[in-house]
Amino acid sequence: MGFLNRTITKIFKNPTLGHPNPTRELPKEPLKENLQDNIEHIKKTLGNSTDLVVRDFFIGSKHKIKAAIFYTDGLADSKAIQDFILESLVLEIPDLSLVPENDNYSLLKNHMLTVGDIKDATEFHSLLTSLLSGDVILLLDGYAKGFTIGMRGWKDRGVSESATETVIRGPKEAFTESLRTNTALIRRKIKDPNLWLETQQIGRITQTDVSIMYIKGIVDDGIVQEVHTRLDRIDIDGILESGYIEELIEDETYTPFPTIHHTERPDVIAAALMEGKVAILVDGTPIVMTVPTTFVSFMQTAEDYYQRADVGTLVRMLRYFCIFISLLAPSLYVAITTFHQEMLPTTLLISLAAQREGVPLPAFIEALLMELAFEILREASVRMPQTIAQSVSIVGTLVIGTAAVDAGIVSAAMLIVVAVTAISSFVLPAFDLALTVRMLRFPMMFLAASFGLFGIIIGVIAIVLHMCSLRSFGVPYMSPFAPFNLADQKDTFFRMPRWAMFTRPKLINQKNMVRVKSTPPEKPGDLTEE
Amino acid sequence: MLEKGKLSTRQLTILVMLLTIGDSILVIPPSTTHYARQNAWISTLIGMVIGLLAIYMYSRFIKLYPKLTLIEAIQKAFGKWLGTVLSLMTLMFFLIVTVGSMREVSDFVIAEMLPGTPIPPILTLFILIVIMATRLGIEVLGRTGEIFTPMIIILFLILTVAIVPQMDIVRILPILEDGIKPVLRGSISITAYTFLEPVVFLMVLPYVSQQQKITKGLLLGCLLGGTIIFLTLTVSILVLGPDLTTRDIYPSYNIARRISIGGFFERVEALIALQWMLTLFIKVTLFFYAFILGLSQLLKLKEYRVLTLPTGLILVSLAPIIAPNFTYYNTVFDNYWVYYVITFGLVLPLVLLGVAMFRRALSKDLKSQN
Amino acid sequence: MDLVVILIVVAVIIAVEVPLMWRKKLIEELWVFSFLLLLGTFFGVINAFHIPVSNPLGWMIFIYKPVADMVNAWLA
Amino acid sequence: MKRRALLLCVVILIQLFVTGCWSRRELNDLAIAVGIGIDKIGDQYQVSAQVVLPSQIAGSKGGSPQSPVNLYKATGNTVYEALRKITTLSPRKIYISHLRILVLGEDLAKEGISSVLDFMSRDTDTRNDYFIVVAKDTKAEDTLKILTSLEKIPAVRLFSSLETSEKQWAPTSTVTLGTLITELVSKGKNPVLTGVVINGNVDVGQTQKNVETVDSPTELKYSGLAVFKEDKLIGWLNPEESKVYNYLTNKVKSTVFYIQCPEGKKVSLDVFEAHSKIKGSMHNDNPEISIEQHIESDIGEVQCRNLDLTNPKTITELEQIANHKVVHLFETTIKKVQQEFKSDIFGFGEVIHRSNPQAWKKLKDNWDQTFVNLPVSVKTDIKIRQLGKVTNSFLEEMK
Repeated sequence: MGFLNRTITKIFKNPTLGHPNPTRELPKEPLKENLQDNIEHIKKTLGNSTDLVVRDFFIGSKHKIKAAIFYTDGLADSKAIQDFILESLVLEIPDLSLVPENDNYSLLKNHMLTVGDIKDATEFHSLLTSLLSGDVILLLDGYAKGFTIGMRGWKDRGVSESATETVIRGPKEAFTESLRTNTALIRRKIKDPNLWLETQQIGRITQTDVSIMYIKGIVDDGIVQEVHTRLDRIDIDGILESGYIEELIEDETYTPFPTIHHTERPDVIAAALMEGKVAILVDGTPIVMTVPTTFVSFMQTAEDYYQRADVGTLVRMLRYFCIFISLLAPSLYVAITTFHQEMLPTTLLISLAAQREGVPLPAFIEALLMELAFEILREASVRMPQTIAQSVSIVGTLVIGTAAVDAGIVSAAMLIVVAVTAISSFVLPAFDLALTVRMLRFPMMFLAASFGLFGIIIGVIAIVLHMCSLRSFGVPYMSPFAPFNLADQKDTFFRMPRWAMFTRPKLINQKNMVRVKSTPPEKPGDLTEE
Repeated sequence: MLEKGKLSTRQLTILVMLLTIGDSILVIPPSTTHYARQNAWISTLIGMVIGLLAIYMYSRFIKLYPKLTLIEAIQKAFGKWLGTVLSLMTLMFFLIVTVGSMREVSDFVIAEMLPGTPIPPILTLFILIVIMATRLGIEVLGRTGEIFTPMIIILFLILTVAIVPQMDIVRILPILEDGIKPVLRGSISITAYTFLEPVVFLMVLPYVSQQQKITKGLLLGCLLGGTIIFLTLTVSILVLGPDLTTRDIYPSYNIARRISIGGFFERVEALIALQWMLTLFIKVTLFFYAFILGLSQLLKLKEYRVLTLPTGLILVSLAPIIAPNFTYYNTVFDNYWVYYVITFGLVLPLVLLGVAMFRRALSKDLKSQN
Repeated sequence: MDLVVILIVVAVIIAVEVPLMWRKKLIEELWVFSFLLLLGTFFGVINAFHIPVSNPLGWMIFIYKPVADMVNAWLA
Repeated sequence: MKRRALLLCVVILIQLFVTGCWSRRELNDLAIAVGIGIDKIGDQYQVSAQVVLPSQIAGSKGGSPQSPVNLYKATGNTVYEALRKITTLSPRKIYISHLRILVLGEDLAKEGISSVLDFMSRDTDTRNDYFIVVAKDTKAEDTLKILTSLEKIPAVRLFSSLETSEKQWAPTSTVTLGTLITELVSKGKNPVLTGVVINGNVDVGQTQKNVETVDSPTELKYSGLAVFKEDKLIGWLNPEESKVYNYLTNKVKSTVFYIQCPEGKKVSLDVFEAHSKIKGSMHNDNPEISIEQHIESDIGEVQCRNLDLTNPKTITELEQIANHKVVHLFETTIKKVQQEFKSDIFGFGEVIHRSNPQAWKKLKDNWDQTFVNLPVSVKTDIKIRQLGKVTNSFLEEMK
């Protein structure tokens, strides 16, 4: 899509592009011997920010050593600072040992600081970074280095129930905003030394932690490598949500279809990891992405695997059916009622015609209006606070629905069609796929309105062509349908019994295929023989 | 190489099948039944045998000209001048077939789906997806075929089963009342249009991933496609009888119209139309692709996608004027076009094979002499 | 009217393809491209002005008539 | 691959240009014709179309009780022309895809129907799922005027009653365009069509009164089959004979006929399965037809006092009587058709064609003469299976 790229960059050209970037790089200058200078310097760099706490004090009573701790209020755990730093340093110091001759720095480090996570900081940049991410800095007078003490403890939303991907059977927990908690949640599910975790900072200003997780030995190393290169390619001022990353690393930008799957459920991520996918976690968002992604993964929900196989299969087929309904229902209605009336049974035709008696608009405009109205309603009810949302939907149903029909502006049949479309678009488990369908519905309606079924057929062919051309991290998007792979059909249209899904998806990884070794359960023979 | 995509054997098979069904399922029943009357199904079988032989020949072809498309092979066999001329004629053949098929598309759509719609918009819409597919390359086309094939087959079976109640065996009786000749005459068209058009795959075979499995793939695809054609023709005779089959322009479409199961499963001709659009799309795309690729190979171009749009324009504006009316097109189609297809589908490859074998023998002799 | 449509289409095609070819210095392609485009426009114009084309497939009939007659005679 | 977006834009543009052109027609621009009648007036065709008023059939809001259908008619030199002329009367274009029944006037039928059928087979709107009938001694137009109850749309009523009567009683035959044309072109079989008659006064029939009373004064009713020679109506079969036709063409699903028991009273048999084998043969190059008719039936009603149904002999006896009756009926009917109409409606010619293709080549040209005195042998084999709820009739005990 070079063409579009060019135009877009032309239009939205950043005026300061090419100039040295606006953020002030912190100089990598070393710490000074003199404590006072250090304090001044730090205060200066942070512009006396009011949430910076500086407390200077003396260690020991006879030979006093001047020291100071810095921490960012709210990010560091002030209670712990009380107990483990101030108390132990100010009160419980065995006086004799502190003599100017010997190396008090390592003395403190080795014998007195009763905290686990201690690192040395020798220059301002790293020191400030860790200070701002919640660590405590302890500086001694007369030493050109200081301790960064890990005492991060900020207010943080506890692990709560999943809001968007609810299940009836299965774990309820969902990811939170803090990266650590999320990794912990995943580790809780996979206790395997091969579950590896790599973290890097992305974003010049935000310095957001982005980590990728995969199971060594299952994952295809090529894909891990690819993920690394794509992440390293990113140069952006800030990452606030996984969406930023997604847009920057996906294979194809100009496609309505999502090529990266994301979820807020740890169990889904665990399953993906065991299929040999790579998980990308971003600090500050409860959404975790997995690559590579195929189309089928948008049609699977966690619950398919917790229910029994037949139920799972049935529900899944329902979904595939619904995606067609929500994509084609309005266009089919338009096409058939305006071009191919001979395809309706006589009685149905008569009753439809009766409903349309006196409807002023052509069917296509009618459909367009109703779909539009519905989209508006949905958007409104999503953005509204819950309480108002309900009233909005009531207004919608009453006004748009009943009133419009009674007024004879739209036919009842059209209303039914729109309603069915809406409901079946809600059936799709992945919200962003539902969005795709919503988008594609309108061009299909255009085609239907001008070329009838012929147009619809052409449209469908075009969509399928496009989907077949997509790839996600080198894996064909439509696999295992195309290229067809019999072994992988066990988890696409159907959800085979657990004992039958004994290999991992072929196209995602080639090695370490074996998954289930247990054989189908045997029926216990008749116990009361003889 | 211009085309980077790779085609799996399964995809090859599927494409061959879809191409074989192609437009034959639409236009073959009347023209075959016209000569062979109620014995048209025999003509189909004859055609299938010849077709399988031809297909087998194609697979020999790729053995003798490894890694070469038809155009390149012609160049290699006949040298610069003669080669260029022959290549141009072959390309023209591809183009003409494409135009013909598109004419059929528009004729069908206007006759049965959108009466009263002018031709150009329909063809424009159609050629746009063809161009899209060509630009995406042969691999994507293969995948698309994989997606649609199950649907096509299932639909076909459902419809065939649904029409069974209206079949009447006496309609294909008596067998061979006027001897074999009419049957042979009928089998000419079906052989040409159904079983010789896979010659276009000589442009594609080099891009198949497992070269050794090509023969199997080709034969299987041809067999599947042939079976579907055979079923269609037999069913339309069993349901409509030879008379209506000849008189109707699209008999199989009328059959779909007659389907009525329990008063609710009826008026399903849209499904049929869907299948045909798909198979026609595959056929047109393959020939279009062959033309574009061949042209750029002949002229040693580095990039073939840029040629798609202007060629599309040519096709869209050529399709309406290739024949002033349906009758003219049909006459040519029945009487002369067949031999055109045979020339390039049967004769040309045979000649090429001959040349290759001759060369091989010659080189052997030389070796043996010294 | 038809002519206008044709010209628009041609313009769009040029706008889409030519700049890229130009940038990539695909000169031969450009020649072939323009030739095909001209051909297309020519046929388009024939359509637009309803210029009568008497029996366009005549050459095919001319070439294959003997064969056809022979076969028909044999299989009649 | 590149610039798919721009191509898309082009498509969308084309869309915007063409949306709402050409062949699109809104549902409420259609006049849905369910019945069409064709009459010959002079050398002009009169086409009358029965058009549904949807709001009257399915409309939720009940306005003034209006008739559920309208009848538009126009005359023209050709059928198509006449049909289009109707637009001068009706506000909407007549839409015939949902045609249920096509009524041909008797006078038209006498002059030949083939001329009108071509239009019906050529027009792209028409399907093959409507029935064709002949208006017996009346005009096709009138049969479409009669209002009917129980099924609001008269044409639909004609359609479904024809279907049921063929299944249940079998003197009628459902003929669609496809079969009719096939029979017209085939040398070895001539077509038949069911006849529809009007009992009562047309002028009463077309008013709302007709459906308000319990016993409608004017009724539409099927009676017998119209026999055609080539495409001309040449005579009528009465219901009994029509039934024979259906037996011979294997159309009988179920029917009822009575036989006389020894004492002269009646026993009615309920036929639930019947199929006939027609064999053709050449007997020193004269064609011969032999018919084997199998009928499976139950006893439906007994009026005879002393008839011992518990005794197997009685049953065989009854079967004998039935056989005789049916054979006689068959023979007389076939004779009548051969002598009176000289038209091979049973498709004996086709049978010969299939059995002896070579001989047929010689016969087909003057088949009609051959048919007139074609030897036909009838064998029937009637089985009586069930007795219903009781064995012997209570009549036996009554004194």
